[in-house]
Amino acid sequence: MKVIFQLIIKRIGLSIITLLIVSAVVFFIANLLPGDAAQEMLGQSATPEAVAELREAYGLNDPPMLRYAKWLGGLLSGDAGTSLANARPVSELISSRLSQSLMLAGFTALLAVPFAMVLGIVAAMYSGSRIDKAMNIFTLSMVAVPEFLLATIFVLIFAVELNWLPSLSYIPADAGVYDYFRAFAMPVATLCIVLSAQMARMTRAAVLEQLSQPYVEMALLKGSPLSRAVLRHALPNAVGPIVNAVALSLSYLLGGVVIVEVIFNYPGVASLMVDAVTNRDMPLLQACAMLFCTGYLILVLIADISAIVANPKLRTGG
Amino acid sequence: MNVFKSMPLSGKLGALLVAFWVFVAIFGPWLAPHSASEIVAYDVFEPIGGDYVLGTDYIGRDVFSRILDGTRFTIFIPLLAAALACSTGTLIALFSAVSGPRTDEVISRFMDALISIPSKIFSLVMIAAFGSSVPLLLTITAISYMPGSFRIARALAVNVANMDFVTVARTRGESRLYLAVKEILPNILHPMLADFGLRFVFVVLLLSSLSFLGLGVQPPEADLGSLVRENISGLAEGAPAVIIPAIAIATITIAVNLLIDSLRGGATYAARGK
Amino acid sequence: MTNKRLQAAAMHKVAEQHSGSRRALLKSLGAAGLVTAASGLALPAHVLAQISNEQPPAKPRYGGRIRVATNSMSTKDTLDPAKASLSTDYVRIYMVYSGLTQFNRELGADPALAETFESENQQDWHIKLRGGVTFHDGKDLTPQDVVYSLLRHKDPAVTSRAAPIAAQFEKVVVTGPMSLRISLHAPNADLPVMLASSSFCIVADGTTDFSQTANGTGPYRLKEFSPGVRTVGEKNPNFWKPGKPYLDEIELVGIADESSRVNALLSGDIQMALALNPRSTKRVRRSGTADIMQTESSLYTNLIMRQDAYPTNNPDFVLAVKYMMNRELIQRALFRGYATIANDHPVAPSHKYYNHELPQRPYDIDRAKYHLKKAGLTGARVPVFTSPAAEGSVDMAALLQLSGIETGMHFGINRVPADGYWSNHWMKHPLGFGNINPRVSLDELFSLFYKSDAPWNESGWNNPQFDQLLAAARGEGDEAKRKQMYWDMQELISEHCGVSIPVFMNLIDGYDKRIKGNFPIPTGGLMGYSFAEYVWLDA
Amino acid sequence: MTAHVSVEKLRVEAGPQGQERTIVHDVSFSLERGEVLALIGESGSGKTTIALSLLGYARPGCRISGGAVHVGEDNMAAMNAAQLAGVRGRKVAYVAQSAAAAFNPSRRIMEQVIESALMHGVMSRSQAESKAIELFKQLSLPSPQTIGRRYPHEVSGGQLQRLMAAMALICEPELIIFDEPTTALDVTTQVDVLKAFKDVVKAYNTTAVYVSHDLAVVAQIADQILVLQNGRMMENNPTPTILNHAEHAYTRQLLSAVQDSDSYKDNEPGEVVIDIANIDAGYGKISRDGKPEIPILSDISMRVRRGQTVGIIGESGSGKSTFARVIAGLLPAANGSMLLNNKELTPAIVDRSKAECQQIQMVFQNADTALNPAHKVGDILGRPLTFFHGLKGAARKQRVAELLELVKLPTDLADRKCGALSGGQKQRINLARALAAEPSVILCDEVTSALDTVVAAAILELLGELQAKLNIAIVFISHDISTVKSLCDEIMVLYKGKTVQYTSGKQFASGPYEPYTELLLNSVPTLDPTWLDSRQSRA
Repeated sequence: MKVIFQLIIKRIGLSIITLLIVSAVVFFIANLLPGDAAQEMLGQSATPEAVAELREAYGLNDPPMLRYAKWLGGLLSGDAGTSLANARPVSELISSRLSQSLMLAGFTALLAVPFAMVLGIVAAMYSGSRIDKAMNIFTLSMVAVPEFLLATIFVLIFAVELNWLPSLSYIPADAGVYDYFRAFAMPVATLCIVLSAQMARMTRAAVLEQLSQPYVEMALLKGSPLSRAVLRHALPNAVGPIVNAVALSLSYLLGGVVIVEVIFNYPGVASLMVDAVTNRDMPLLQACAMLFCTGYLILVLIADISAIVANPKLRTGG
Repeated sequence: MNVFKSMPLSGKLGALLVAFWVFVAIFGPWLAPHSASEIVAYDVFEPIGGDYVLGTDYIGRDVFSRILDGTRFTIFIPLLAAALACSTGTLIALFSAVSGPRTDEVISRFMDALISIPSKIFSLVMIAAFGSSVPLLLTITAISYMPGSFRIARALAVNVANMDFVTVARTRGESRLYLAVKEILPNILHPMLADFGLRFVFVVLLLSSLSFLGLGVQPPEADLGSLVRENISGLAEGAPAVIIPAIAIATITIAVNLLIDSLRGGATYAARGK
Repeated sequence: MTNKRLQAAAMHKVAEQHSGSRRALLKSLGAAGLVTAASGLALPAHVLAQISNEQPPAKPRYGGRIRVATNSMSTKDTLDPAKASLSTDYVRIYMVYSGLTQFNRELGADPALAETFESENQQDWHIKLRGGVTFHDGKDLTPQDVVYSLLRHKDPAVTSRAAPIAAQFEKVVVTGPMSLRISLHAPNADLPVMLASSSFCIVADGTTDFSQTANGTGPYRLKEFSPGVRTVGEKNPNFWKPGKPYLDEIELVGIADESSRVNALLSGDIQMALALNPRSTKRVRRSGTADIMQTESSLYTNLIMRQDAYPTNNPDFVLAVKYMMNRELIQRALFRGYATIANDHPVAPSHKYYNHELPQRPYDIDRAKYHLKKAGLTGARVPVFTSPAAEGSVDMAALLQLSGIETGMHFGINRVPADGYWSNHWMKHPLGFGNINPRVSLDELFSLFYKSDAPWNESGWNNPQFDQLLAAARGEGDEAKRKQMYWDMQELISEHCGVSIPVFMNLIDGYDKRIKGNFPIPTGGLMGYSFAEYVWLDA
Repeated sequence: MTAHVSVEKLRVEAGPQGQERTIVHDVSFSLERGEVLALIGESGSGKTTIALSLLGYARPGCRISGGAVHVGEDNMAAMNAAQLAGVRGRKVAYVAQSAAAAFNPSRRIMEQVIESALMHGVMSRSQAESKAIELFKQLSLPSPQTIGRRYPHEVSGGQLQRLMAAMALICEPELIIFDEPTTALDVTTQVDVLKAFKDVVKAYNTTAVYVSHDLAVVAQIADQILVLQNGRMMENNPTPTILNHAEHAYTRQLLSAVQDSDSYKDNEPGEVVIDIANIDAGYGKISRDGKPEIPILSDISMRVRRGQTVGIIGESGSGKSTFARVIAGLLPAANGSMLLNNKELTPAIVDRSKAECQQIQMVFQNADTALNPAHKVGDILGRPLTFFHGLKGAARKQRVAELLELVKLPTDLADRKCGALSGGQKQRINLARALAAEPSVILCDEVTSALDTVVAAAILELLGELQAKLNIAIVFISHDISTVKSLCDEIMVLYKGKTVQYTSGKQFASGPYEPYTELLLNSVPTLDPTWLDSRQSRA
């Protein structure tokens, strides 16, 4: 456990550096954007005077470095700032959306990870066989369809034609299990298909690599059937690379799901960030970027910790 | 040709399909019976086999011509972008692998930072800032997938850097550049080729995602993803204008992967980026 | 054509709804020469004392909950009438607030919170407020609320979208327990119409925080508001229009993706949808459960040729481009007939001041060639900026490019994202597209977009003759002369201004067939965004 | 009495369908119950393939294509997967070459040891665990009660190898296959492990097949020996016959490679090339008194003269390879001094001049990893020529050919990549590359330990010739005491990072020895079959 604790401490330190880099990069590229929050706020009816006044009010006339420093100072004192677009605290805007995003991500992960693992393991067990080839084509076909098309096909079939599911993912206030199922079925299915293929291929590769290890041969020579050799012996040792691939895939579930959020009108953080870009809402944009980066780092950390937990050699610090 | 003969059936199929699409990408614009932007029919979303081979699109343009014209974007942008992403990612990874732990750490953290910025939002910002153009799309997609390439290449390069033959070169007093380019690089080229295939698919998909957000190639030109997107309202009636480009994308990505899988003998590959 | 049939059907439906007493009243008023329907409203103010839309003929059903989708939502969503800038905002504002006046289907203004709206000189307006109106929090409506609501637009800190219009207010003062006076810097007969816009809806005196709450006098009380997610309104039982509204609850959402909006409508997840694509109408009508409502409007997407930049400042170039516009094709292919051909000026044929003697400019490549040659620009390459932000502009540009090739020049299409288009590209390139929402008054339209010093003089057009005509028309009492002046102005724009307007686009809304009580109001989709107080849900 | 194990005309093929090559040709042998057969041969001789076929197993890409493999009643070559799974581990068990790789790193030892017993349902978990503990005791494992709770990486290599024997014995199988079970072990450990194996096999009256390349080891344990070369049987005879009256020339060759020679070297000492004094080295922070946090080497001194070979001997973990890295500058020494040709040599390679780098060349143990598989032989040898001596084009080509001749390889090898070369050829190239630099000292780190006996002998011979011809100094690092004894002018024995004994080769041949040196010398098996039984167990 000491190893994990040390790892976490070290990672937190490095994460701060990474987050700083992200904030600087995002601030830099966002500064390339033409226009600013004042112009976007006033839109088509902007007069130069009004823009100038609003700009002053938003503090947009400060030099970029000063604005960055101010923002950073605020963040360090626990204040993520106020959205320029609607004057609400950024933390409040994000927290309501974050729970939604996490819910979508959670359901997707719950479904996609086991699905992908089963696909990958079966393909690895029968590597080179027809099953393996069929799975290869199947997983490739899954990634080969643009997700907006996939989502639209689902909507047409299950919402418009069959009327089984709602085309929009709204969760009523007094939602029961069934409501959740209905609301999440299609977005989760879409994302599962988008993500599983990659994870399945990685799982296959990782398991296959372990299958060539002498201890698997040993297990077979001890009289273990292939399935047991794979599940009991190879799989625990493939956990490291698998969780890594899973973590990378899942990190997509925070910021990468814009399209699913748009099509199912799901209020998640990805579309919040798109709004932030559109409105030139820098505090919100920065906060979203920080959030995604943190999410990514946490996932990678979880992956590394699971790899350590799964590997007694790393676990005991040997 | 020997390579082709030694391939498994799936590889041959992949190679043939890739060859077909590359042919379309190169000669498509000349083969198109109509101009890609010309409105040829009043009826929209015409089915296959009418006056127009693959029907008409959402404003009555010839779908066949638009596919012939648009394939080159779906082939060449991803091809170049994936090549750029893999080559720069690999080069930076090589540099990182032969540099000291501190430089390596800084580069790795920077790449982590880049990975964590969602590629679609990055594209949105960049296109809003600079306006969409083929070179910019290339740059964006290349930057988006470079850190992933870097991760893989670095993992491979660090492994190779610990091999005895690199140590031998070190004891000879060779420069870092020599170690990176002459000793390590040739040994990670093959797995990076596999990574390249994967990244090609990612770029194809990112491009179609961008077209969904209205950020794709400049109209009236359209890559295959944009064709799917602009005709999506024809999906309900099963219009070939949306189905055929979707099938084209699928066959391209599957073919590239089958080809590359067979080139590396169906071997495994290392972790992937985003 | 199907579209004609549809229009006829729509008109028929509307006629049904407006038969009976209300229709008769309007007719009698019209006969008395007091109502100027579908116009720039220069009507005597006392007419506004009449309440229109009082009793819909069909028996409305009470109760029910609907979900309505507009075409956008973001964190910029607002509850502040002064900040409302997108259709979602307009709908939300009209749901919660009421104005002094409100638009009717004939493009005029009916009195709302104002019981009477009178002026002798069109400069000083006397307003008597309706009695017994209460805000959602129970407070009574007072003239002070109106004064506050109007004058806050002049406060720069409010960053009002209507600030340019509010600049006309010289003074707004309380003149009695239920009356007030608005004094303008100069006469403006269109004030009652202008005040019907959502920006000038009435808020309670002293309200500064609009981030979570909205205290209005409108048909629905705010139940939930999450910017970029949803707005829920629940029936206001104390609404000042007796018997209204009908629904218990309205949930307002934004679905940016049009095909998702259509799918949601067809799958019954939403009951009304704003802004459908003409291409979707076939599907919607075929569904059996939903239908479309078409609103003829003067919304247009125009090509802007800046007069301060080369080569667009060349009059022959401008004419050449105008002849290159294949209007029929645009109307037919891009809008599937849901558009009206325009003649390079912003007045729609349905407008009473529409100059129908001005010959329609044809699609004429030969003449375009002639003018292009005259301008010495044959073979030129000119970039044209388009964006999804200006509806239809991307495809229009593609068609223009084709005509260009025939004519002998190359338009390089530069599509830029909708994001930031209005602040960063609109009017900033020699050749680019704009998109202008319907304006009720021609005076307002011309003053905002075509006068030499207009704030959004898109092409930078400077025509002293036009400016003089505009000023004269505003003060002209004689209807025939005024009409002639507006005719002349249309001709000037069509011949000389650096904008080309190919078509006016019809607004298409989708609705569940159980939705009743809806009719087009030409200021915008979803009944000029004010459907909330009118519609009910049939069993 | 019928044979317990009989193999008849066993044929194994490898490669994809249509391109098979036969890797085992019609091998036949038979064993009585309790007999031990040794399969001996070089790598690629098919010995492991034959052993595995006794389990009905062929590695991926191979298959048993002919013959019969009878164990008791069963023909292993004709069983299906389920039948085989029922027999393996219960009736026939396997002890793999590298226990470190054959134990699953992520599961506790006990789990793995008793797995086959549980799988086959021959006993309950508690029965199996007590049986395992009993076996641990029999195999002289330390703390037999608790060792099963550890993970594989937590016990030493020798212990793992014995644990693996326990794993094989848990079901008391009729036949055990030992596949080079001691090859990866240090000599001192090997003795104990061998002894444990021998005792246990005897105790359970188990039939055993012992695969090895080391005749001396085999002599201790086998009743009969089968000599293999290229998948064919050379000779199959009882052990004493093989040892004393070998029929086949190849067998005699093997025997002679093991024969301990009493020769030693005593070259004329030249001038000192490298002078190392009081070196400390290790990892981690270096404390103020110059000791590293994790010390590997402490206070090592050594002097190498031109034309001389200094041997460094020690077991794994003694720090002998680290010493080579310190001299090469790959691991900078923490303190102490190094002189190269009487000039101060900086500890870290990055601070050394090209000339200094050129003077010291290193040859690594494993030619597979020491040669870049992506490069051609010509480039591997040519690079130091260009780098140090600026040779290019034809001159370089010429010199590469000379180097290849020097290490007795055909010159046309220059155009081939090294992937397809044999182990011996690779090691020669490895050596030639070091010579290409024309160094004054070559550091040879276990250069023969990955090679088969006969090949290793040839390499050593070459090394001697080269030294005589080129008059270079060699530091020869090895765990094989007999090789060092015959090759080196001076010998240093390392134990846990310290010098145990440092003496001339002449003295080393006769003694006296330090106790640890004595132990090392006595642990090397001889061809005398009674040697093992005469040794006292250390454990």
